[in-house]
Amino acid sequence: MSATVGIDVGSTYTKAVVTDETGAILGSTSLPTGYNFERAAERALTEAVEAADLSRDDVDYVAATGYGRHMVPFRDLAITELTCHARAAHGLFPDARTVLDVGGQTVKAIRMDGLGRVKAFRLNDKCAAGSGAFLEKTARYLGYEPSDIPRLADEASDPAEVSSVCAVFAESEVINHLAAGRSAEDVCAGAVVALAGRAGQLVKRVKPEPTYVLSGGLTFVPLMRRMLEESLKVTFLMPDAELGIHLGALGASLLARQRYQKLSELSSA
Amino acid sequence: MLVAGVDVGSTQTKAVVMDDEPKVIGRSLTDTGARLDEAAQTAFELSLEDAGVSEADVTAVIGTGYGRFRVEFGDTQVTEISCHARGAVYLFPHTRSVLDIGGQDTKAIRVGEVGQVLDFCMNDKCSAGTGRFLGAASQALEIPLGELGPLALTAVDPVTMTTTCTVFAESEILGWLALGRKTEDVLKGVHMAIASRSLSLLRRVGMEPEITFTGGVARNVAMVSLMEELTGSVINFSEESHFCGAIGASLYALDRALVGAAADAEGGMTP
Amino acid sequence: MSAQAQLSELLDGCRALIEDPEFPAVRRWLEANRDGRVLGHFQVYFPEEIAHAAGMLPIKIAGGGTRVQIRQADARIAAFVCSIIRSSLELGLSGRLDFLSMFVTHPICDAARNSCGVWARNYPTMRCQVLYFPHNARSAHAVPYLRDEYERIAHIVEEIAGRRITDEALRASIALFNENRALLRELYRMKRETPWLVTSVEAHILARAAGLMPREEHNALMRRALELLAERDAKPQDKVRVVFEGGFCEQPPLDMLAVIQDACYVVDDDLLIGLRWLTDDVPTEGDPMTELARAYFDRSSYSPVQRDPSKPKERMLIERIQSAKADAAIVAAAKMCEPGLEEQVAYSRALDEARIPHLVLEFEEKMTVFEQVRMEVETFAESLLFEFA
Amino acid sequence: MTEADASTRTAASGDRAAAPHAELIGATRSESHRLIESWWQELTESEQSGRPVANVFVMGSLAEILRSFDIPMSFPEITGLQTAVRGRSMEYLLAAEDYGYSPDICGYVKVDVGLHLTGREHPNGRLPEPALAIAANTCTTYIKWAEIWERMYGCPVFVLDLPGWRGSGSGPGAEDETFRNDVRYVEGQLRELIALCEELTGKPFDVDRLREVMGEVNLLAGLYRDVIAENKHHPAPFNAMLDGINYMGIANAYRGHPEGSRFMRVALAELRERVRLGMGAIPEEKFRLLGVGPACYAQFRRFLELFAEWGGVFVHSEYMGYAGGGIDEGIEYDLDRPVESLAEQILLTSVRRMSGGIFFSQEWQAEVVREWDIDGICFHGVKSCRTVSTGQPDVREWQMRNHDTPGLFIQSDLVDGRLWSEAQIKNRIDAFFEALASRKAALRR
Repeated sequence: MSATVGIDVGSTYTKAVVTDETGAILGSTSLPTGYNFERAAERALTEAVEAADLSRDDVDYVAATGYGRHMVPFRDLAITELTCHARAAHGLFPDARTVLDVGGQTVKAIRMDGLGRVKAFRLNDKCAAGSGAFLEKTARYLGYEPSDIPRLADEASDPAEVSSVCAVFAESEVINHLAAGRSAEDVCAGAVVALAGRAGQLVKRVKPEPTYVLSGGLTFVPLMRRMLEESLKVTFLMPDAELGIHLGALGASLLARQRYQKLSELSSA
Repeated sequence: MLVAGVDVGSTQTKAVVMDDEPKVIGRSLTDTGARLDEAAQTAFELSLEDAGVSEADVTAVIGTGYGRFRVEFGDTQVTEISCHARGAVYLFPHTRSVLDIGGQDTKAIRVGEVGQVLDFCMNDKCSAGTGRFLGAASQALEIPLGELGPLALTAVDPVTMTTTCTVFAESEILGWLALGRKTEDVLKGVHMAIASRSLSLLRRVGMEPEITFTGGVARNVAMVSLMEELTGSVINFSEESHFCGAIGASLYALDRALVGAAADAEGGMTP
Repeated sequence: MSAQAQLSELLDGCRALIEDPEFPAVRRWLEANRDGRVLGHFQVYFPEEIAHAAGMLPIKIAGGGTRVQIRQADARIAAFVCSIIRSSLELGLSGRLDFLSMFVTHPICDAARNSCGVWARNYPTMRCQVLYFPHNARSAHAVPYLRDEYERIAHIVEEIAGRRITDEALRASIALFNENRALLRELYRMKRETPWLVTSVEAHILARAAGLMPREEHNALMRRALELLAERDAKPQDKVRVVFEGGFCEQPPLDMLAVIQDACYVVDDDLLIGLRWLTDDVPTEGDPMTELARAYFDRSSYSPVQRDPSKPKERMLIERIQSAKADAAIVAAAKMCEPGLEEQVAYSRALDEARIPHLVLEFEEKMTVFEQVRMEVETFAESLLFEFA
Repeated sequence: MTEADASTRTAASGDRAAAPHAELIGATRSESHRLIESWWQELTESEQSGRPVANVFVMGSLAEILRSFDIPMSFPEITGLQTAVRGRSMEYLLAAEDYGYSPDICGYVKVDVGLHLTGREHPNGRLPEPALAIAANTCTTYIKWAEIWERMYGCPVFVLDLPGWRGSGSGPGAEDETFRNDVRYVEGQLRELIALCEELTGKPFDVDRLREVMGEVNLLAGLYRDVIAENKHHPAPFNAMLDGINYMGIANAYRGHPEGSRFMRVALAELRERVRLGMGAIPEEKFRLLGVGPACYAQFRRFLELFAEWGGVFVHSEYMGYAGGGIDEGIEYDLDRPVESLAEQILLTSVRRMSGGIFFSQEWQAEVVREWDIDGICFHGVKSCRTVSTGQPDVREWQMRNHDTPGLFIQSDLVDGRLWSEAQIKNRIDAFFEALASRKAALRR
């Protein structure tokens, strides 16, 4: 059995995915990163291989990605999560050409070719950073948990306008909507609408082509997807929630496979 | 005669009841939460309880802070700039410059002897939310807000934090930690960033001693010692600093009540 | 000491010099020249020969980078202004530029023009001057006007230095600076042809040192550095060759250049283009002041802050990419930099048409966190190198 | 400007403005509406007929030369402002940002680029393609802006170098040697522009037509100065940040055209009638303000309300100076040597009002505070414009330190509503007026 592993060392969670020659997922795991990136990567590899009931020497190639990709000494290769996201989206949806990832700190828009190779990408500029964190803080100001956001956003009747791009001022707009007596539902929906608007603008920057894939932490809010589809006049394909978290690691594992095959062809030729 | 001031801040609401000496006879501190009007009402009632008086005994109430217009039971509103100025001079009569690092805005005020505002300036756009630097540090380092100051004082080789933008404070803190810098050195760097920005604001209004710290950050020992070092003058602060806005509001309420009483004595309408 | 040890000592010395906001080399010069006078000049280009010919030391003031915390400048400068304007003013207000007898800025952008008013209000005794470079470059009157403008600055310099600027002295200075520019051109030839011999960070350090020390010392230092670099035994790596565009005024932090050079060879750039503005020798015969003025137009590079219809900027960038045999470009701009950000769009559109892959980046001189930049640069390099990625 | 001069001036032209009747009140606004309407008509007709139109800017439009060739002028700053006042600027900003322009650059540029990218369909009509662009260096963004049209349409771009204030110390006087060199350079450039206009229109330069246009500008500038002076009265008859915007718009669009001076006379007559009746710009004038920096046009009504609620009125503004084309202190063109005098006066107004006047404006502001009896200065910094905003905190502190004049510092943007933070701005404005009120009460005691 020849397996390859992709490890996505994020600043908060580390994910690992094991795939076989056909690209099928054999096992995966997710655990808090903590302070030591190397130990987190090591544990993620072991857990994923166990989940695939394989042994360490079945693994022929390890690709690391994410924030701590350079701090995984046992890796064969480090690849950025943008490249991995594109490859994973291609793996799940072969005719995907545009990926929008609405994550915690940054929003990423990627255009790719028929082989899942990155052709163009744009990230939010500095002033529009901290989008995910802003949504969590909005929930806390409203006296709710982040998990309440989907329900609140859906029950809104008239979303409050949050026009500021800067997360600091968007937050004070939320506070002042409350000061003016707006409902928690309208304020929460307003925050989601603002984020969707900016993410949609980013997609336009990469000259997008159909079909479209949506991923990232903020997709757990249905209103986010509806607003994006409305403003861009497209429909998004979405990996299921569980797989959505592992996109980076899955892409790394698929790229590890491609790299391993290329090297074995070169060595046998 | 009794008066009251209610300071509805973005995170906490403070209320104070005063007699006409004037002296503070009751105070309360509650979380603001989503319903600002309710927070104002609750804080006011708790301060009455603390003073052992009832609402009827209070002649005038003034609301201040961002939520001042939600203090529906108040007679009128006054901004927290005017209130922090008045409150600071009440607490420390030789105050000539006031610095309040709040959750949303940072304010530097130059004041006259009776607490009137001579000049003031608030943080500009890109350095808004300075007060949240400490919140970001507390979250990133998982250390309670109150312990940040003492720990920062133990620093030996503080980092130089150059970011002005609060949104990036947390990632810059994590960046320094990832490079292996000691926690207290990073923390002192955070305090230096806040202190240097506050210094800029004080310079915009032409600071003169004595300088008085008001608002929540006043109770942070590292911030006080840093500002004393940078300004070269003593910084006044007290446990009451947190209530400075509410105290100022109640002093304005007292002015209003006294003017009202004088007018009643002459039989005229209050202006 | 081995050649390699000498080289690293030389480079470490240069790095320490450019990262020290106290300008040690200037203070050493002042100790050696008791009544020496120093002229500071802001970005982008300033005809340093004029100051040198009167015995003054011209120094490039180009921000405080990550070493200077802003404590006073924010009291003077509003938000939404780039960092180099803010930190340069901070260097002044904090007393680190107390040695300056004269400070010259240029109408390169609205923030720089406005900040001259701030300098003048805060330094009533220091001679703050604006050298008004023309933007109507192809007017028949542009060269005579610029000659008169150089003459005007020269008179103020003579008054401060207490020494007349003779034609001979000016020609000698021109020859000295011609040599410096030639040495910098040699450094950039090495970057293009053998980028594995000198990293992007090392080249930037060597070039930047030119504006922070007497030019005679820098010429000697450059000759020695070029010899040692040539002897280096480093082997070429499989890296993308890119041109970095966008460092004409505010400089990207050294650590950001380090992140870029991990993934690519930066085979040409416009970093501190002001010190290499004149692209070949200024003639040392004829009227030196006129030759200097003419060279500004006819023997010069390009930047978003010089309008010259005979130098369309997109074409000049594509020529720079082709002559450096680069595979791609990084088109960067400083946060809040109006001219830089506007040009970024023109460059990006032109490179799309010329089918030259490019990465659009944003930076600030005071950045210390490079997580996002590293991800973008590596993704860009990966998309070019690996056929599977 | 004594009463006698005013009456002789109005009597001499003998039109209906002299009669002091109620119909004068409101005449200015309907006149400015009519004139802006007909200016737009000329633009849209030129667009259909293909008549060459020049894109120009308020600081250094060189209307004198263009009008002598009968070349209509489009002002993208004014058309940009109009989209914001009608609440339509966001769609154009987003179109430009989708094209690649950064959120950090000038909002006027992005609104204009957005218009060009979407077929030049402006709420007021269809904008023509520029056949020529004139960009003075009074704002370096003008030059980058003109380069965008150069790329889009290949139209010739004429950059006018107006060497500005050279630094500390006073500005140049007419006798100063540097100034003479600069005048020679500017005159040389104007003659090159005249040659370019001859080529563009196929018509020879007509120096008498230029004299006629420059004579009109002398008249317009004198009247514009008188209009501004009317606000020295208590209460001030017009709001410099509301009516002043109309006066500036006409002063630019009709610079050198008889309708320009005729409009100023109508305005002057209405203002004098208002002064006679004691009619202020706002119901109860309590605080007289000097405005430094433009208003926020994306929230124009709200911006003015926040001041009017406290009885605050903008009695003068730096904006009416530089953005009115630098004629707020009148102009005396010498019609015997038109081109040379044009070079001299354009340079002087640029140095004193449009470049030096913005960066070294502290003395001018202090004089206005005395002459217009000003209570406080409102410094409004806008992200879009580093020309006006960069040094504002320094000037604010200078005024307080040297003249004890209170200054408010608020920030938002010209046309980008995303930078308007209502709560923060209201908090600062309320605090400023509370301080002004206690200061006035202390003076009374």
